[in-house]
Amino acid sequence: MVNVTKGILVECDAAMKQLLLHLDETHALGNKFIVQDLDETHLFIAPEYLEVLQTRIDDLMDRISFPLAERETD
Amino acid sequence: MTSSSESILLLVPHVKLKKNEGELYLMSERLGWMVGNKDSFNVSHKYSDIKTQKISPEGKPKVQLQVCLHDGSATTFQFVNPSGQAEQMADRDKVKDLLQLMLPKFKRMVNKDLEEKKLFLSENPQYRQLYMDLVKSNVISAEEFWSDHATQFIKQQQETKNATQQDVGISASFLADIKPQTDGCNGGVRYLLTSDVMASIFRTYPSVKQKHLKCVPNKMTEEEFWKKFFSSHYLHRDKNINDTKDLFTDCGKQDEQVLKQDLTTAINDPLLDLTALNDIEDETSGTPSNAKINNIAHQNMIRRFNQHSILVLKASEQAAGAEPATVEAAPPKRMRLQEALTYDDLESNESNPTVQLNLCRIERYLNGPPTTVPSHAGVNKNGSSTGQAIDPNTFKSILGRWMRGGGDRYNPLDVLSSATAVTVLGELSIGGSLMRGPQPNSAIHLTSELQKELKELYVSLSEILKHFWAAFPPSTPELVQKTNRMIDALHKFNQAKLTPYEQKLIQASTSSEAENILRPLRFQLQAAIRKHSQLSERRPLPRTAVSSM
Amino acid sequence: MEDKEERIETSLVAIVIDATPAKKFASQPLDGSSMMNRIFDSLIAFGNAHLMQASHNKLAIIACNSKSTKFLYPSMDGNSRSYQNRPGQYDMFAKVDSDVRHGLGELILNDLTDNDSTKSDSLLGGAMARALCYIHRVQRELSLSHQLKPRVLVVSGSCDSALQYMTFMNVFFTAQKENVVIDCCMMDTDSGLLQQGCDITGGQYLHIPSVAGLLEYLLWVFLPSPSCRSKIVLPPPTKVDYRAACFCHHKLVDIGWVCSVCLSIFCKFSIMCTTCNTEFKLNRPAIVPAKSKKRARIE
Amino acid sequence: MSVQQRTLDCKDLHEYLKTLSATVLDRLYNHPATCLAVFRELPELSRLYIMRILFVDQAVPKAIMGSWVSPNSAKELEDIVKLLTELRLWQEVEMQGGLKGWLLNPTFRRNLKGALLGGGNEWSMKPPTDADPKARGIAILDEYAMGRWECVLHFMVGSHQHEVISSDALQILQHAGLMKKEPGENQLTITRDGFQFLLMDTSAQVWYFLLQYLDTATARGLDLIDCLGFLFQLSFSTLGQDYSTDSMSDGLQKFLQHLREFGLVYQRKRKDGRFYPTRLALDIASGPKKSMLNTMAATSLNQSSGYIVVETNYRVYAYTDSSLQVALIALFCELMYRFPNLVVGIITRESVRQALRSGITADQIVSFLRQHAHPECYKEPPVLPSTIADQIKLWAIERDRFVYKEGVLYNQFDSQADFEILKNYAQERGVLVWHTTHGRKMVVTKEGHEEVRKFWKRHSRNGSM
Repeated sequence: MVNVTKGILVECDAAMKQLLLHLDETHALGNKFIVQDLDETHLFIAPEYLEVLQTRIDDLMDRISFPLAERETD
Repeated sequence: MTSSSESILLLVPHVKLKKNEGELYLMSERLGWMVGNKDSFNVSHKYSDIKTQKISPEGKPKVQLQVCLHDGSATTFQFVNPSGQAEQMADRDKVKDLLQLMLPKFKRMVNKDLEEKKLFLSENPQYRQLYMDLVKSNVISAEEFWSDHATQFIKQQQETKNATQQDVGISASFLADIKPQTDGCNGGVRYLLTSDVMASIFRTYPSVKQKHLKCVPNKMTEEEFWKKFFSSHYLHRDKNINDTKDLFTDCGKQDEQVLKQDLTTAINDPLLDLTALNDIEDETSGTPSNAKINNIAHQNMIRRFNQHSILVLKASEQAAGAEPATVEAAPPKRMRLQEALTYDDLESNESNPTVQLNLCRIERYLNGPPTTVPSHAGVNKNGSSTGQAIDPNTFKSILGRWMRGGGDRYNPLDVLSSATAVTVLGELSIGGSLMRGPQPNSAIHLTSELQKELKELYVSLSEILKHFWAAFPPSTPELVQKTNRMIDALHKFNQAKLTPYEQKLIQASTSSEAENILRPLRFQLQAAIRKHSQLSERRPLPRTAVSSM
Repeated sequence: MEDKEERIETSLVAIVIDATPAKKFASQPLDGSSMMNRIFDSLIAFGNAHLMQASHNKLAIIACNSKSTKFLYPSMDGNSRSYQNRPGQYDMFAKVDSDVRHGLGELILNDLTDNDSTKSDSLLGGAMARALCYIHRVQRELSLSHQLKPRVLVVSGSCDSALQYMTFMNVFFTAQKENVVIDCCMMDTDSGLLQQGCDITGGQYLHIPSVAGLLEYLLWVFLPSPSCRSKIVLPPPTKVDYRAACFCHHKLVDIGWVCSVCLSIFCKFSIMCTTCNTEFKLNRPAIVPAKSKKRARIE
Repeated sequence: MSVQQRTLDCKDLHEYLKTLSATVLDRLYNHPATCLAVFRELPELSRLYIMRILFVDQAVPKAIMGSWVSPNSAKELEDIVKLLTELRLWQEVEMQGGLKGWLLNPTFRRNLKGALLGGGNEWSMKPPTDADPKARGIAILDEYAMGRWECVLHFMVGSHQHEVISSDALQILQHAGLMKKEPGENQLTITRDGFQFLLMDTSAQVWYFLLQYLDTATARGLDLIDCLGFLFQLSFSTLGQDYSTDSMSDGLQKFLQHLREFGLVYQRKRKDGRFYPTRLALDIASGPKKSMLNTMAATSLNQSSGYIVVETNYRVYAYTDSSLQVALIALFCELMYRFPNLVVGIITRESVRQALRSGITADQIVSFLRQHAHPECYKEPPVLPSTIADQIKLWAIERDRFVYKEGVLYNQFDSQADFEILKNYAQERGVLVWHTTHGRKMVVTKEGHEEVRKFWKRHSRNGSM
């Protein structure tokens, strides 16, 4: 019988996919969230983890970007 | 074809070549094959032309030997000795062995020249292209190409010939290179002296060479001599001369004399003082200049340096063709001093006197050429004469009406009626009266490789023509000979290269276009041939070259 | 990544009308009115057609005859006369129409006093120079967000005047330096100088066979902007005769002698340059005099 | 939740005309103003073609017209042909002798030639016979126009100093999707499109706004053709010249009142019998494309035309005191200091990301900064330092490294055939998001899932039976 699962299809470039796989193995978001690894640039993940994943990615982006305009005030 | 006067190394009867039987001769430089009753060789190959030789495999009934030449062609000889296959095999093997002996000898000489040519061709592509065009299509023969066309190649040849070969000096570290080998048993160290090392020692220390000649055969063995040499002071830096017991001390003395003698005669450079043996005090170093420490080691060291520099100067003089030693000392000295003192960029450049320009008739510049008064001024295109002056007030009325916007009868829309617009449209579209003449971007579209080929044709034709016209006026017989050769080359060029290219052009575009593309080429060709035919009529030439186009 | 900030292209056409042959054209009737009417109407229509192409296009019309040059549009005399436009015509075009009619008429009328006006040369050089000055002024005043693409269209019927050779050349080379394209539409006669001008500045030279269809010729060849002309097929460039004239006989020479000091051109060799009086010292006997003697007899 | 942001599609004049039906277009070409406006929007080559056959009253064979263009720009010729046919400016006609040719649309030709030389239809707007006793200067017109327009923008931004705008304007804002009424409160809140609308330049905003208005025009009982014709005439009117209203139909009168409210037209009193077109009206015809730079050329219209100076250290100096401009700047910068006539802000990654999150695209920010650049910056181009423009775009790209799409995964199909059937079905329905044949997996959108499931049930029931 055909197996049907609800979730979020994530399309990204290969580098980012590896990152997601890494996060998945190390249970960084609590536990495994990737339901199915579809192909080079697509992943199928559980819906409930989307917010957590997005914030995680955002602060990753923050970490790797340095504040360009130095502000003397604060 | 020279007959078989050369020394015959090997003669093999019963050798078949392409169905007819004859003898195979192997001479000192050539291999020839001749049918019995003839006196000159039907086929002859220089060993230098032969690249390789092949023999038919064992199992084959026919016993054959194939000779392949450098330009790719090959001839096969079949050995048909009536006394049976074993004999045939023996004949063939004899020939094969002899060839194997002869080929490498010629090979080295041949391919050096061939290599050079290939290298030259690969270096400059335009010559390779020229070679391909002219020689491959055998418009002119290969030697001719190398002899006169490849001028640059010939220049290169001369350059390498007359440049004196600079002999390679000895590497300074030749002594250090002698590797000590431990013979493993009693810890003694053995030096292996090769003949090269000995040669270089002799070159650096000529006096040691004489010493060696004197004492090696009779007084002491080779090995002893070298042992002494290596242990002697002579070799080492300090080289104190007065150590009597050392075999090589007198070598040192000899060097001394040579040095003194050189100082006086060989080097006459006023600025160079090779006799001073103490350091040139460096003002800044602060050492008290007057306290002379005659430190022997320093002086020795400086003496060696001076000696070394003398050797270098002598060597450079020899290389520079040994200008006559008898030049009088004065001018070079003044000249050298002059050279050391003046710097030309500090010269003050005096400005040359300027001439005051005064022009008297300025308006000549300002006026342009008087325009040719239009001959047809009287009547313009549509017939009505322009000259007839219109009286002022009708002109004023016409103008007034126009200024008021043309009045009521005038309909603004008929500034341009549709009919005139259509006629103008006809004139200005393709093929219209105004559109004739060379369209800027309608050049004949040749495909790129056709264009490339056209360029090559131009290059090769101009090359031949250059040599043809260079031989003008053909005063000497050689020149006449050359012009004939060139004319033949031109004809062959025309058949071999021009006509096929024209066919290709005709397919690519219309024949008329092909015709006017090739017109300049044809024109040059015709000019040369016409000139040549005029010459040949005026002076009957030995060779009756029928110049047919 | 960063897209180029493109600026609006504003094209400016300065039409220079040579009014001296007006009398000549007025005397030839055409469709109920004279050829002159047709020419002037066509020019006005062409000016408006250019303005019609884009909202920010600019136009300047300058007329000249043998006595003076005058700015017809934008009219410099300031009095904004009231214009009534024909039914359905756009106001701006109506204004251009009335200004040009009025200005041109005045220009021709006030020089009618001496009737041999067609003899002296028309001040075309001066009019072109004024056009270049106007272009320069507009270029300076234009805001930075616009990029001006100026060109000059010379419409003339009279032949060249030798006296204005130097002014023409100055105008052509200034235009080339300011990269202003000079086009030329010639009626009746050909003009060597204007041919050279179009060739130097890369413009289009056209000698039209008949005046009746002037507007269609203008719309066809001179309306497209220089950048667009590369895309369309236009009449082929005319062969320009750049030969120089010798100073002594004012004759066009292919090969001549040039004085090395003052660069004046001579058709025959002479040992002294008549312009700057320098003698030419030749070390070998001059073989040329013999030949020139023979030719001198023939002339 | 889907993070795909839909950019505001503001159509330019030609795209809008293409949406109109053929009959409407033909009737539109009765107004010389419309013909002129449409003609000016055409690319240069097509304008040249039209001018060449403007005076030729008969059809011109295609072959000849094809030969006018040099061979290497043949592709442009095809574009011209497509454009002119779509706009019904010319139509293909069979000439005698079997040749195919193009014939210019007669009404278009008559009116365009009429506009050039006169003799076409009348322009309906006529200056009044008597001069206006209280003539209005251009400055007052500008100030009135900007005042009316900015109060609409202020309303969108939610700052309430100016008086409330009319219900019509509200209705259009809602219809255009720029603002939406949350079920809870009564106030309209700005939508994602609203932000993008704010960042567009004035004449593009006006053009977009009017297009939305024209969509609702028929509902208000206005004749679309007359309104459009009137609008185009407005765009060709001369600033500062008053025009009489007596020859206008009452539908147009109503339209005029709405325009007056939006600031395109100035009337001292409703019954004044004359009106003055403002600078906003003049920029209508050129649509969003070129007009974007026009306002900068319109020297002193709104002091917002050139007030921003962006430096390479990401500092933004806005010489303005209008709260609208400050609100706009605040959309993508962090404001640091506020002075009477100067606002200083910094473009930081966070501020830009916050703008991106609210739907504004990087290009819009860059074009807004470039378009409102201070005249001083024009001295040495580039107006906006290229590092800033690139950085903003990099921050934008950084965000969409991931594209999330909700969906349902189907895998472990029994047979390849089943997979194919279901895939094709989903593809027809347009709900197939992604699929891989060899892996026999496919993803369908959440909404599409129900249909696919029902289809699969039906298929497997009769298939298995």
